[in-house]
Amino acid sequence: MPTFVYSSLCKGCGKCVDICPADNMQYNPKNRKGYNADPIMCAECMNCVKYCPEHAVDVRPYADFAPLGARVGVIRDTKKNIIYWRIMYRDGTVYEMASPIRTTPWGSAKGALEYPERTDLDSELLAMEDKPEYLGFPELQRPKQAVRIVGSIIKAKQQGGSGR
Amino acid sequence: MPTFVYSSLCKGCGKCVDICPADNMQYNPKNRKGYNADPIMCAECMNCVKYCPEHAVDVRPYADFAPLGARVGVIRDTKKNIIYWRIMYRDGTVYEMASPIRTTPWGSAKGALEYPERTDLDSELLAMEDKPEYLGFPELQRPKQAVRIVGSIIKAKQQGGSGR
Amino acid sequence: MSALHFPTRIVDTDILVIGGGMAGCGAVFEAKYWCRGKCKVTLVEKANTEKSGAVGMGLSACNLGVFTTDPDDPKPEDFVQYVRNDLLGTIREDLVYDIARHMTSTIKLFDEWGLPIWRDPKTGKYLRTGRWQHPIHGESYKAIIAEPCRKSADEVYERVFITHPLLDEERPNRIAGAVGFGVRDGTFYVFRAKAVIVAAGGTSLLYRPRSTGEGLGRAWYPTWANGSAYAIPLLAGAETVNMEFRLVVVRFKDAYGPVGFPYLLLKMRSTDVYGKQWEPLPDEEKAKLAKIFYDYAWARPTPTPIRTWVTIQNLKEGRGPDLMQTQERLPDEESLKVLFEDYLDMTPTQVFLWASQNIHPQKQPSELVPTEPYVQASHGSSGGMWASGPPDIAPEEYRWGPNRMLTVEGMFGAGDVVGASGHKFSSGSFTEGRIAGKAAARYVLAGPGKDYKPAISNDTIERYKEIVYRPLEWYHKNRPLTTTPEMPPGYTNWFEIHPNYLNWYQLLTRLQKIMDEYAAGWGMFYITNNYLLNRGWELLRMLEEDFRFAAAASLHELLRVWETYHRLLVGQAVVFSMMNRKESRGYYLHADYPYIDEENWHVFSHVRRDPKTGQWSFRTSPVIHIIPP
Amino acid sequence: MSALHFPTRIVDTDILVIGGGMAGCGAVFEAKYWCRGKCKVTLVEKANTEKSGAVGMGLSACNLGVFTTDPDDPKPEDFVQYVRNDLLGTIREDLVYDIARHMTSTIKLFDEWGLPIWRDPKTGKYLRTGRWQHPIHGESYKAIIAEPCRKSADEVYERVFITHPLLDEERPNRIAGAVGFGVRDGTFYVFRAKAVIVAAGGTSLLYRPRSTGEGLGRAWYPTWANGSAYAIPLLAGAETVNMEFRLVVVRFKDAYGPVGFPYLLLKMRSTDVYGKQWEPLPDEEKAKLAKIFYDYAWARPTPTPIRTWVTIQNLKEGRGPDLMQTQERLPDEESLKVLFEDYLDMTPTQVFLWASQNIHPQKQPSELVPTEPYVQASHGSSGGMWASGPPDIAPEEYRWGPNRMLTVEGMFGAGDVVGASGHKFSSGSFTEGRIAGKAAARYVLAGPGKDYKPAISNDTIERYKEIVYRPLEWYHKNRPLTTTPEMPPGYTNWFEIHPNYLNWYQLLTRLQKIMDEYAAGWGMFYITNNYLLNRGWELLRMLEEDFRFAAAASLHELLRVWETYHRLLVGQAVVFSMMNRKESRGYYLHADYPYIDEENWHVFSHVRRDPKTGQWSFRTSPVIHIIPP
Ligand SMILES: Cc1cc2c(cc1C)N(S(=O)(=O)O)[C@@H]1C(=O)NC(=O)N=C1N2C[C@H](O)[C@H](O)[C@H](O)COP(=O)(O)OP(=O)(O)OC[C@H]1O[C@@H](n2cnc3c(N)ncnc32)[C@H](O)[C@@H]1O
Ligand SMILES: Cc1cc2c(cc1C)N(S(=O)(=O)O)[C@@H]1C(=O)NC(=O)N=C1N2C[C@H](O)[C@H](O)[C@H](O)COP(=O)(O)OP(=O)(O)OC[C@H]1O[C@@H](n2cnc3c(N)ncnc32)[C@H](O)[C@@H]1O
Ligand SMILES: Nc1ncnc2c1ncn2[C@@H]1O[C@H](COP(=O)(O)O)[C@@H](O)[C@H]1O
Ligand SMILES: Nc1ncnc2c1ncn2[C@@H]1O[C@H](COP(=O)(O)O)[C@@H](O)[C@H]1O
Ligand SMILES: Nc1ncnc2c1ncn2[C@@H]1O[C@H](COP(=O)(O)O)[C@@H](O)[C@H]1O
Ligand code: SF4
Ligand code: SF4
Ligand code: SF4
Ligand code: SF4
Ligand code: NA
Repeated sequence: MPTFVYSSLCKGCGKCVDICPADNMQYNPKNRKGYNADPIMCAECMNCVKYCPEHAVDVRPYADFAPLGARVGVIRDTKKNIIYWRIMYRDGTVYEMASPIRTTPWGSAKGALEYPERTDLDSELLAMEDKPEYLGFPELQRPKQAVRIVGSIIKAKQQGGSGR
Repeated sequence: MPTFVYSSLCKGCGKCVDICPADNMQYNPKNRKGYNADPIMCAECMNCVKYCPEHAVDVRPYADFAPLGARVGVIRDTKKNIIYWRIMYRDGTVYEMASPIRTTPWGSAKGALEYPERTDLDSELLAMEDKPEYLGFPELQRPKQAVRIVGSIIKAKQQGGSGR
Repeated sequence: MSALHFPTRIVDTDILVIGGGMAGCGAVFEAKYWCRGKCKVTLVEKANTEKSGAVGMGLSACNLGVFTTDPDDPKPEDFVQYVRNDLLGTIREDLVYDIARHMTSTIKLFDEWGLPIWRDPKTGKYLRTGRWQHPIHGESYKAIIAEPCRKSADEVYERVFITHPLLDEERPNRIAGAVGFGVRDGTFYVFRAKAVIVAAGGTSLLYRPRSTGEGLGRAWYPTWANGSAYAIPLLAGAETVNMEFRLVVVRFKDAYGPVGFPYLLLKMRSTDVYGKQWEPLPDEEKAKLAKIFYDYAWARPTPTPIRTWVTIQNLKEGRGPDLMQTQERLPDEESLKVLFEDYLDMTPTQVFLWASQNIHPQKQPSELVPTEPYVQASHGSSGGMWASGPPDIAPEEYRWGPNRMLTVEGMFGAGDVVGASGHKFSSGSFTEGRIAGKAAARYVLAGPGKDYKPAISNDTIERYKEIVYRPLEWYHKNRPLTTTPEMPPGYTNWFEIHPNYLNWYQLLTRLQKIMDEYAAGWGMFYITNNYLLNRGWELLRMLEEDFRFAAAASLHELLRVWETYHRLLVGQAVVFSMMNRKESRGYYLHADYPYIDEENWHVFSHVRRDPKTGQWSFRTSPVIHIIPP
Repeated sequence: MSALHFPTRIVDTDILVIGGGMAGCGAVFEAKYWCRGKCKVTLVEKANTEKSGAVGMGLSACNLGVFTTDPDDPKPEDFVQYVRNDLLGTIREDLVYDIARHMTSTIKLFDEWGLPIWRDPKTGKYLRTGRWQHPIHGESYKAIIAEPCRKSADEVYERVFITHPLLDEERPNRIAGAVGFGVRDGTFYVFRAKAVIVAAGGTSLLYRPRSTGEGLGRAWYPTWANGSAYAIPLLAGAETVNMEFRLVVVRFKDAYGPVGFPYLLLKMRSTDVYGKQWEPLPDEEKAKLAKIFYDYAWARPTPTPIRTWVTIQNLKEGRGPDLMQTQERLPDEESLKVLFEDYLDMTPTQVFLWASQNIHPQKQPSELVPTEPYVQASHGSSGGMWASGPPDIAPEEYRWGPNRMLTVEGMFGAGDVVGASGHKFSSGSFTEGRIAGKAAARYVLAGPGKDYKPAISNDTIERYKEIVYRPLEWYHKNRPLTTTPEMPPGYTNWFEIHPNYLNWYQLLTRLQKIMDEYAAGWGMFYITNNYLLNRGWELLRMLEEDFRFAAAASLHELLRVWETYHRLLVGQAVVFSMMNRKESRGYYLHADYPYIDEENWHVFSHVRRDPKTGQWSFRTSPVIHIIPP
């Protein structure tokens, strides 16, 4: 579903341009509207559709394999943190779904400096891994019975007699 | 080599448009010049190149497999009835060739009505085939030992013993 | 832009020839030869007859030459035996024989008109590159043939594309004419005729091409071969024959230069990447292939489907690509130039590719590949339309009407149109056009067509007019809905995304992908099975439905939409035939029936689309051989 | 439009992170955690970090989850054994182990930040879809991860594309920074840094995709994954590992929806078209496969290359396509919606395709195909860059610098960049970013990077500026030569034919065709041989030369040109590796050496491009296993 923009709905805010990971969505200064300037690089990721405040962006599935006639509606509600989908089949069947997108308010995730400072720059422990519940183990894991086998592991297995 | 037109050379005569078997070459009324409007349907047949009186049309081989850098020159001389080619390799090697294109003057071929009329509408002989030198044989050929074999010819061969 | 803006022009004629290619030119010439002042012959051609059709870029040989009493020259029987083996048995020997026995007059006429046919300097006889072929300097082949054709026709309509046949409204299964539109000015044309000869060439770009991007056009058969040859008869309800037997030829990789000239004239050989020779095919390999192809594997020369099969297998098993060992047979610059000229006169891209990739054929080999499948009846394949045979030699079962009449009354075919009679090539197609031309003249002068008057209502004409221009109207009505910038005039927006329409390129890429993946294209290494064919059939149906939403921004795009629609019909006929032939005969492997089945399937397959309901049906009919084994 | 029009901006930093995807976000967070006020961390990202990279369209699982003391949870050893089998033996066990032992803290952080990870309602533990994976509601996965990353970075430059690394001019093989341009305003950026962490993701669209026309973008790995991950290190002279081991995954046909979720969570099975089950793979088939894959064929689960191989063979031999028997495991609408949601959160096209083709998964199966090859190091492949291992557990041979430093001094890698350590996926890539982030912080705070000052001359900066903008200048200089109509602003003329330049699309289609046909793409059913590889190598060289004539009409097209150039470099590394590995290990068959060769080729392959001469070289190094068999 490379995307396109309905002329009558677009207000030219540029949000679709801002979000598109592929740099496909562009702003046309002539008519002050967004448009998909590079549809063949569109991954149908739906970000421009989801981010457009005017619901002016829509998708039409890749014509090289998808017949016409299906319809997709999506609303990504960042207040309720739910995404709503409406899928209509070519044959008219409709499915509606809703899923959570996040468990915490937007903006609430902590940056590195908000986590307690540590001094063990020399250790192999990463941030928070001084705490066993973060590490998963009482201490940093290292191979319990380290070996050194150079080359084929299948051969080693056969020799060690621990084959399948 | 889908074709393109050099702006500085084209006089807008429309000959390329007239000859293109694919309807690719079009006339742009804005700048009164010819251009290839449908390069992906271009067969590199070279007709537009050959027919342009200004030598304004050129070719650049299909980029999906041909590296840049080769050059082609062609002149189709309908007075001398010779076609001249100049091929330059990407590595600079040059070949020049000339071949005849026709053994009679243009316009000289006779239409049907210029051939003697015949009355044997009922026969299987075509125009001029009343003459053995045109027919190739003294009379119209029919299978010498007609057979009637329904189905596999291999089986028939095996049964007839005339296999390989 | 409404259909009403375009004027309607009604043309009445006795004989309408659709397509002024090799067969069409032959048909016009011969029909007029017999019609004289008594019947009118009209040619309608989508391009410029001077350079239209498969010969539009020139050719380097008349691949079918003279048959004469001269002991050095072949006899029609020889040719039938060759074609029979080459096409794995299921051919119409009456049709093949018929062409051979009329070849000499065709070549003589070509010679007279000015085609530079190579001659033996000593004997003065036409040279041969193989058993059947005469080499030529063929850059202007088509232009030369067009000249007598144009002089012969009463009227010639060029740049007019026929979209639909017209059936008589009072007599079932009776052709009454055809409609189409002028590609330059949009005029709606209604041709009414007593006899219609369809000579509209073959089909390229039906399958996903190996080329990609801008190289889409690099097909062996030219881009403009769009399948009207079968679509027009199919829309009229005519029957096909062996449409599963699509053509897959070995060609130089990428540029798709043909291989007959190097093999036959220059006596080159090809090998796999390890240097093992595969063509000419060694006997021990023939013995192995005989397990799949039975006695056909032993035929000389090796049948084209088997030669192609070898190249496919080599590629598939990692020994490929086959390599044409050009350097072994190019001792001097003269011979190199002969090779170059061959391609410059026929497939210039081949030389451009060598030049672009710095490949010097006198020093190094060139790669070969099997092409994407084409549908055309004049080369090494047997798919096409089912035609009545010559009255004097055809078995009774093959004589339901005049020579080369299809299964629709008054509708004739020739050249790439007529199936189960391959290896006619350019010169044989011209000959077959002549055969059909004489048969049609006889039909309208002295046969059932004599007192016929086409019955076509104004309603019908208006309905077709609406249908034909709908893509233009649909486009202009819906275009402003989106913010996609408008293109410069006449330029296609290949990748426009619109909710309500599809352009021809989008429809075409869908068609090609379906055919490739479900109906044994190169992308599947020419394999299919029942599951794939059934699924492909469903997907083609949906594509057919989507044609309601076809859009055209210009008359040029309107041409492309209708060309693509014709290709779709050809695709449906191919898939429906493949679904029903329960063996593997042709250039593909049906995995559910992976062998030739001489016992049960040495038969013709026929499909038909009911023009009223659009339903497809299938039947088989017996192969009757008339030439001894 | 001249390079001089664009301003140059010089940015100095201690640590430069190139690419704000999963690994990049992890690197920024962790580096800053240790840097605090003492070193500066700068992120440069070509898109919008909120939705950039492979997770930009969302995901439905953290494919690598927690490792804990809980007996139900896996241990790092288990994971190494799994990855070792899955990638056919030649992996870096130190790197794989290292990721596993740090996974729990990553998942905990994700949870804290707000990622909806499914939990067992009874135990409260994270659910698993397989042995390693936790299902998530992942529509906003990337947006959630981007938040702490942005907060952590000292500076974030978005919509800036890095084109070239900068090497120190006084110290050989020492990274000094990178250059790139602002995609929105054209600013030329020069980053100078003590340490550079490359985290620029994987490579899609390197091979001809199965999709065509407007569907070009339908790759499994997203279109924007353009291979900078390898191109930037390669341009700096860093070594690769196992680049021949490209990734070919089984996906739903056309829409390319992944299969892990249906197999693992929904416990679906797949069959061929005759209903024979192939996944889970029956023992008798394993026994047959063991002839090619030895003991790897018996591993549980069946290694990804072998699962893919089965699908390839079924297709090749006419039993395909494999069919996911979805209808067997979708008893009610709820389960159907779980399936739909999985794809809507990750590959929406999958649902659109079902809807468009009227495929109801609760009633009928869906087709599977092997994809075109990708190059990326975080899934089931082992190709990538060669990185130094963790100081406490890596064998000495794998410790030439700090953890995750490549073979160029000061240049680190993480995620898709680092090879021979697959199956890290999104969460493992983040973890590896963190590992590299801490290592880089240590390097600039207390290691060899401490007193380093980049030496980059103004000449060099000006030279790169010219190089970077040349395609824009070249276009505008040459454009007026032809009559091709000018396009609306910002719109690409995909098929413009110009004698003096090629646009990115033309360069890309050439690259894809070469890779497909010569280096074992899907179009060759993943086969190649010495001949093909050598020829492909030559053709890539010519393509490289043609980049001199690359043209860009806009900054957007300039981005595409450079993305394509990076893909070319990846292609060269792949082909050079394939030319040199004399066995078949990975997702392809080298016909000259069609088996795994445990005796001679249980080794790593490395290629390197000399940054001065552009010459490529190859070497192997031993595989050292540290975890018992
Ligand atoms: C493309 C090509 C073809 C050949 C070859 C190489 C190449 C590169 N080689 S070698 O490789 O085999 O070696 C040959 C060779 O050297 N020698 C030879 O004799 N024949 C060769 N062919 C084959 C012959 O060309 C072929 O057999 C004949 O041309 C077939 O004749 P015909 O059946 O008449 O088809 P046509 O393409 O010539 O003419 C069709 C005409 O119909 C027009 N048309 C089509 N649809 C229409 C519509 N809807 N409305 C109006 N007009 C509508 C077309 O414009 C055209 O004029
Ligand atoms: C596309 C995709 C991916 C996955 C899946 C399904 C689909 C449809 N599936 S399942 O199918 O496997 O099941 C997964 C799943 O469910 N679970 C999972 O954990 N991982 C999955 N992946 C894999 C992961 O996504 C993958 O492993 C990681 O994302 C890899 O992380 P990293 O190595 O950081 O790559 P990235 O793509 O996230 O980020 C790269 C960044 O670099 C930027 N960039 C690139 N080049 C740059 C340049 N020159 N200059 C500046 N910036 C420049 C990019 O914009 C991006 O931000
Ligand atoms: N908007 C549409 N686009 C494409 N196909 C459609 C559309 N609506 C219906 N169809 C399909 O067209 C076929 C005929 O539908 P109808 O036009 O209703 O007779 C059915 O198979 C529908 O699935
Ligand atoms: N190797 C061959 N042996 C015999 N005939 C061939 C061979 N290759 C091509 N031909 C014939 O040469 C003509 C042109 O073939 P092509 O160039 O492949 O289209 C056709 O009649 C082919 O059947
Ligand atoms: N049939 C299977 N058996 C075991 N693991 C699988 C299977 N299919 C996919 N996976 C794993 O599931 C994850 C996602 O796979 P995929 O969806 O194919 O990208 C990866 O870890 C795969 O290795
Ligand atoms: S986000 Fe919506 S309203 Fe804003 S420019 Fe894009 S299409 Fe227009
Ligand atoms: S769907 Fe995604 S890739 Fe396509 S235009 Fe929208 S944001 Fe860009
Ligand atoms: S034939 Fe030549 S001069 Fe005439 S319009 Fe075409 S390009 Fe211009
Ligand atoms: S080369 Fe032939 S097909 Fe291409 S534009 Fe010119 S005349 Fe048309
Ligand atoms: Na394409």
